[in-house]
Amino acid sequence: MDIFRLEPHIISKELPEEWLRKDAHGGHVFFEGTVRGINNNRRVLQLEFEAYESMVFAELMRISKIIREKIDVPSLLLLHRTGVVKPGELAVLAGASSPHRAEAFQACEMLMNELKRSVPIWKKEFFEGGEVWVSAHP
Amino acid sequence: MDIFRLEPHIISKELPEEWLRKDAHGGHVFFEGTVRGINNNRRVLQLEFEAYESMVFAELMRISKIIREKIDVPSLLLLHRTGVVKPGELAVLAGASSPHRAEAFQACEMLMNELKRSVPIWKKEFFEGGEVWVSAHP
Amino acid sequence: MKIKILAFGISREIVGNREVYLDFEEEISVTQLRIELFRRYPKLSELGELFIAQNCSYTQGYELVSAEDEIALIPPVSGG
Amino acid sequence: MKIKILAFGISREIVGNREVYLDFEEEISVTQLRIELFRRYPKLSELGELFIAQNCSYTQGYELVSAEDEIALIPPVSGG
Repeated sequence: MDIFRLEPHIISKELPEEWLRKDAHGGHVFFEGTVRGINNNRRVLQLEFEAYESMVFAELMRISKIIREKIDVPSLLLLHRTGVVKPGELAVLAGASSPHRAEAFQACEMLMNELKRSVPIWKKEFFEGGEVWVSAHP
Repeated sequence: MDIFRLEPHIISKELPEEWLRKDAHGGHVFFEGTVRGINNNRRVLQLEFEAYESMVFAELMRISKIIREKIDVPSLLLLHRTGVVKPGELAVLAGASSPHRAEAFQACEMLMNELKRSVPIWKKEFFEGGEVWVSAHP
Repeated sequence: MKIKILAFGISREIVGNREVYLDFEEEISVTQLRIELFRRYPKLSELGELFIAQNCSYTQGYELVSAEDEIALIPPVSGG
Repeated sequence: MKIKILAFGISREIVGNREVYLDFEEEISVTQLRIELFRRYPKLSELGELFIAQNCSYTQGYELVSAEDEIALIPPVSGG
């Protein structure tokens, strides 16, 4: 069972019981990405995330299929913030749950790598003295 | 900064702020090991963990040194239950925190692998109709 | 034929709106659409890359665009 | 020379106590200690493996044991 959500507000780490499926899977791997207060030696004031919602979900479905072609992983999780996110706040929570530890690690890392590669979410960084769309220019 | 603890009671996921160091590190990887309700097709009633405490900490120090020889990872975390743990409860929470995602994944997985290989903690499984020290016999 | 184009992130700022409409006399490919977009908004061509999505899928360029398609500009993504 | 030995997990159940004491006339190595333990508690030799720790470190076998050492029996670990 997969859970993919865009979250306009603070991400709660209270995960749905049915995702954890505690009875079945022994191992859960999570990646938590928080907003850094300093980036490239500049003080970060906030990030602003923008998402192309319908395509985010289409891409995540495609990615989940690719992961499952390679790895036997029963459950994937991706919660991603939209809107303004302050330093110290959670921007993304990814998870993979499996009876086998190695596969949970591999699936969670693959999910994060694919998220960064192709899922249509954009981040504008507001720092002291300016703002920039991250990675937009070469 | 590392945190290693043996926990005789329920493990809280409220991590110490100083470990998360939200301002400095963008990425945190966690492994959560929960007790399965079914193992080897048997209904598990409970696990009982026993630890050689002083050596647990000595081994974890040694492991943390080994990990840092290979990976640039600022913070490691290991919380492990002792005593009776019921199905669905958290038996172990491992974590690694780093500015770099790949290194956080690698360090957290290495910590779990080394824990399973050499840290003196033992688990007795109580199932319907019997009990067994896990992995004790060939 | 009127094509509706969604724009996100920096491409939204460059075109000045979440949605823009372009009119074409005849059927066009995604690549022809890209050429027209670059002509009208030269700053789009300065981006690290600019993918074009058609109905929530990345395109290669040869695909034909119809008035019913949801077309979107995808500048370099930076989620996570 | 009286050696105090801590026993954990299944080795604790086999020797019947968290701590056991063995007496030796002269200095011994870890391997000699192991031989004596297997003689007294044959079930220890049926374990998948049995490491012996000296002052919280795994031993190789050649180490000499003194009365001040903390010796411990480490059957196959199963944490996590």
